[in-house]
Amino acid sequence: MNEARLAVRSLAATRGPATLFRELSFELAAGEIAAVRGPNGSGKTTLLRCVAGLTRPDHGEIQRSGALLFSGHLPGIKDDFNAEENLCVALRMRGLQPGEAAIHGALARVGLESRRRVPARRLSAGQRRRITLARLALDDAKLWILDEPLAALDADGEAVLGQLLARHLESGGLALVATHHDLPLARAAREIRLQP
Amino acid sequence: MNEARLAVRSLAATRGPATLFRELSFELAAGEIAAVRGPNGSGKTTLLRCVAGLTRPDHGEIQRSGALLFSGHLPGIKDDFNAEENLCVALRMRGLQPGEAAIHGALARVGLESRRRVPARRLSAGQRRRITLARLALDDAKLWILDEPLAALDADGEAVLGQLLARHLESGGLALVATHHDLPLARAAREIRLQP
Amino acid sequence: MNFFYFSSPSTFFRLAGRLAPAFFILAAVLAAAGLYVGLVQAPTDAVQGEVYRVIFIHVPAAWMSMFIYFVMACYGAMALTFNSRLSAMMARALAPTGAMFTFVALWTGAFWGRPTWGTYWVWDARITSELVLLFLYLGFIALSNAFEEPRRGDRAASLLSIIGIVNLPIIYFSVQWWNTLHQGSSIKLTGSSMHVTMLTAMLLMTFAAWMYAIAASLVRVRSVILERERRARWVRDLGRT
Amino acid sequence: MSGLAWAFSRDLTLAWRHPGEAMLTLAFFVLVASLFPLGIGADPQLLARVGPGVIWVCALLAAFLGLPSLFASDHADGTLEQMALSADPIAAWVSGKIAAHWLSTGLPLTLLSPLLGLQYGLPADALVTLGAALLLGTPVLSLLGAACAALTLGARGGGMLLALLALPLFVPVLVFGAGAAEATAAGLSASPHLSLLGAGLLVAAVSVPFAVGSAIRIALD
Amino acid sequence: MSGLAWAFSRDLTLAWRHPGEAMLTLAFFVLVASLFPLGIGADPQLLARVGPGVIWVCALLAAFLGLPSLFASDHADGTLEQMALSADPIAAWVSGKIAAHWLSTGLPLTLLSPLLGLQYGLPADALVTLGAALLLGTPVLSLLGAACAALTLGARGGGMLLALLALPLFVPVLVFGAGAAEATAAGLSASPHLSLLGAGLLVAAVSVPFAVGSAIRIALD
Ligand code: HEM
Ligand SMILES: Nc1ncnc2c1ncn2[C@@H]1O[C@H](COP(=O)(O)OP(=O)(O)OP(=O)(O)O)[C@@H](O)[C@H]1O
Ligand SMILES: Nc1ncnc2c1ncn2[C@@H]1O[C@H](COP(=O)(O)OP(=O)(O)OP(=O)(O)O)[C@@H](O)[C@H]1O
Ligand SMILES: [Mg+2]
Ligand SMILES: [Mg+2]
Repeated sequence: MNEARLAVRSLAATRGPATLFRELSFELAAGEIAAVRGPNGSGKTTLLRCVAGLTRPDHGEIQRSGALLFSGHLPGIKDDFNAEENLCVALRMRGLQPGEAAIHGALARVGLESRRRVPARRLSAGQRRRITLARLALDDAKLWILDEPLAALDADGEAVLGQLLARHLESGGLALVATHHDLPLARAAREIRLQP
Repeated sequence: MNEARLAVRSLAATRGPATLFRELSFELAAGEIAAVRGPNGSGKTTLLRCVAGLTRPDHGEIQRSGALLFSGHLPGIKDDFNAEENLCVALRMRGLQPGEAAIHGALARVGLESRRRVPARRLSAGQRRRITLARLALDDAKLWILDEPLAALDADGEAVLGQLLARHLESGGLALVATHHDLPLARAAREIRLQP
Repeated sequence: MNFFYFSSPSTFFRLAGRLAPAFFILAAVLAAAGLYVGLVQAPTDAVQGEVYRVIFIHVPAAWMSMFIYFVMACYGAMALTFNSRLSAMMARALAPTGAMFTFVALWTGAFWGRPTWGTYWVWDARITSELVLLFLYLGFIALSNAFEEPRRGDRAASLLSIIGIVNLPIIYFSVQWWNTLHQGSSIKLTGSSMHVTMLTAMLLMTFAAWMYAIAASLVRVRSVILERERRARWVRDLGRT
Repeated sequence: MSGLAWAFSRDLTLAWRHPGEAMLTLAFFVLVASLFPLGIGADPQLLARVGPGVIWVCALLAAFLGLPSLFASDHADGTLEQMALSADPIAAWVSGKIAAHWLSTGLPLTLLSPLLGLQYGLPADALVTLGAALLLGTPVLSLLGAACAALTLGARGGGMLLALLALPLFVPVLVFGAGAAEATAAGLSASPHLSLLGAGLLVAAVSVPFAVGSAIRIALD
Repeated sequence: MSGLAWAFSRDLTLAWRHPGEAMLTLAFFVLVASLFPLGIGADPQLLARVGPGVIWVCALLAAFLGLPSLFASDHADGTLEQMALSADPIAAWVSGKIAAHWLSTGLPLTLLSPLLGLQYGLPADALVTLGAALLLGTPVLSLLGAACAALTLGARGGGMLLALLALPLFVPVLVFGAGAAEATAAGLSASPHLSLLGAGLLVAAVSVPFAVGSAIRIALD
């Protein structure tokens, strides 16, 4: 089987008059996690979107193998759907069709079982984030790209994210995470620093 | 002069089948700050919106004196306006009309001076938040109600918020803040705990 | 010679600077000749009298309005397929000239319609579709300027110009598909129903309009290039020398 | 009244973020009006008869077009909360928003209508009636439309009922507007229709902002 | 093809959550179509003549009304990013979205048109032509409209820019659709017009999803 990996070579991105980063290179092998760090506006989101293939970099090369899961600042949650439906739709977009039990289990795991049927517009900020966590629990993509996954989560939510990340890495997954806070992981993550 | 104060008496709120809180009472005098804490979905946002008068509680009484500034999960920033315009509009809504120099100064203080003219849709998540910080710097409301003001901010942004809060309290202001993180303040804040 | 030599903006900028005056002069000469033949030499029309002479502006403008759109769409297609910046800039530079000719065709047509049809405006298929062409041009211009990133505007507008090309056959064939007030083609490849001097004048005016269109878009593309590349080294060097 | 002023200028700035955008409204109006002759043929007599109807339809459309974005985007990005907390009474800034909406949709359309009427070959007196009726009728459309938009904000899912509720509100404006044109065409005075429209405008201008205000409060709850 | 399926079912479910929007389109269609007899008098011959044209223009406008929301909300809340990253080719799920849009605006409108045609006193053969032409034409409207909606995502002009782009592109459809009705009325065969519409539909269905796809990629960049 082909192992998942990510290689970024001499990437550069410009926004308006400013160069956000240039000559950025790094590599991730199976089971590795990298934390992208830097002050506000330093280009973390831009880097993640480049790696995901949403934005075209000005220069450089990105090699990915394996499926990809991207979770950005905008959670992509429809106010009119409830948690279950939002989760189903997100997974179907990735080509997955988990059974009812699996969906139920994932929502229970992130603490949303009692709010499964509440339309997302009525959920609290953290509960909306937890739908994204449930998605992580069910998706089998090898490369996770997460932009501030800790936003709006309480301590319990952070712990759940930590468990999910640990399991993902153990099973040979890769993760690229932009964050201002410490990741809830036992082992230290590689750091990619962006200067303002 | 009338001193600003906030008194909440036996407040209760129900959402769907669940009672979020009940018999909640507290009081804040000039110069005091209270941190509302609790896990995701415990009702922090609901409490803040009740106090601000946006949501009607099921029961209880709220006494406020003085003007009020509310900053919620949704920042109320228009993608088509740039930072300056967004700030101006937000202040005009509150009946304030600061001069150009004041606006400029506030944006410089939160580190947005070089991005004053960039439309908000192009700003990073943290830079959008900082527009709200600039608003705090210019508003003279006595009661601040802030819902997760630390979201998306880096260490430097947190420090700026801390200074703004400290100055506000010194000048006799009140603040009610919902947060999952520690407030960047020297002195400890009163805590209001919500059970899930 | 390398075919792509002139597709670098800096080289093309200089080339366009040298070519534009030549085309302007050519356009002026042709227009002067055309106007002389059309206004002085051509005979007075038996039915319409002097007013028919509007035709020497009306028809060239109407032809150019369609032709320029076609050329613009070709540039758009090139911009999308080869990702060449210069083609997108050319499409952008052509649009205002095309819109101008469309407007002139509409205006002179309306001006002409008053004495001949007794009204400024009829909702005839050709006239209406010419109006629609004007809106396509305006849409192109509006869309290409509607984004902060000029590149996005380029790509979006190029795509639009390609989609909009379906309107051209409709304008052109409208006189055949519907019986309308507007007259059909009188110039055919095999023999023409028109007086020779009239035909000469019309062709001269058409070529004048064509040359003018080339010259105007060269001038405009220069300013587009300058604005777009203002941070490039060669533009800053221009300012210094 | 300051609430009216800031909401008005803000919405106007937003609407006309780009100088060319003022022209787009007019372009849109002309476009829609030129669709009809394409569809029903170019017989001038026929066109003169349907002209006022077509122009009224365009007015309705222009009023509809801006509605979804009138409150929805402010609701989605939290601006509505900030507005609701502002020191000014809610009816004041709601009026400002509605006025801006009318100024960027209804007014340009009213101003352009004589020109379009000319193209449809309407006689001079019909043109005057049409302009007057539009001047009175389009603000009513904006007001009623705003009320519907605010109500749809609050009632999620039940929008169907509200759309059906809104229709009876729109029809009278159209009926009196078209009636004024018809009366002129028949050589009668249009003033009864116009004064009815005017009365409608007064009533709507005074009462609708309050209705919209409470609808918004419900939506935010 | 699975991309087509999920996007289709998702959008249809969402549309069903808010039947108000689809109803608004339909209501608008019926309202405008029934306003005309009010505006131009009840002369049956006149009505039969303008009927198909009016119905076509209403179809055009109704198809246009739903366009701004086709991609905008998915763009604002990040769903479009997720879709763009899905394993299915972008043209597939775009087709699904467009199909759902047609099903919730174009189809009801087509189904309703014979009823309206009856109100206008159209003869049976004209009704059949009208229905057939709408069945072929409304999908083309949805397709072209989707392309314009994707092109204007994130653009400053908003709905008006969209109108300026989409309505001119709609004109050919209108011309052939109304032409079919006219041919039938004149006792000629409508099939040349209908086959032109059909050809247009084929070409649009094959090419437009790719154009929309690249427009969306441009918008996300
Ligand atoms: C606003 C009104 C009008 C518009 C938009 C318009 C548009 C056009 C267009 C697009 C063409 C070129 C198409 C082609 O060559 O096949 C054309 C050609 C022509 N137009 Fe008009 N026209 C208008 C009014 C008139 C009027 C009032 C007259 C005279 C009674 C007129 C007479 C002609 C003639 C003679 C030609 C040349 C046809 C030929 O020889 O091919 N047009 N017009
Ligand atoms: N047109 C423009 N002109 C000037 N600057 C721009 C323009 N467009 C984008 N930018 C800048 O590009 C940067 C984008 O940063 P990005 O969103 O990647 O930051 P980030 O590291 O994710 O920040 P945060 O921690 O706040 O999320 C911002 O600094 C923004 O101001
Ligand atoms: N119709 C409903 N049915 C059931 N529960 C509901 C309903 N509407 C709201 N709720 C619940 O009410 C609570 C609202 O909580 P609120 O937004 O105040 O939480 P919070 O403390 O701010 O959380 P967070 O930390 O995630 O921001 C949520 O738990 C939500 O699920
Ligand atoms: Mg970011
Ligand atoms: Mg909250």
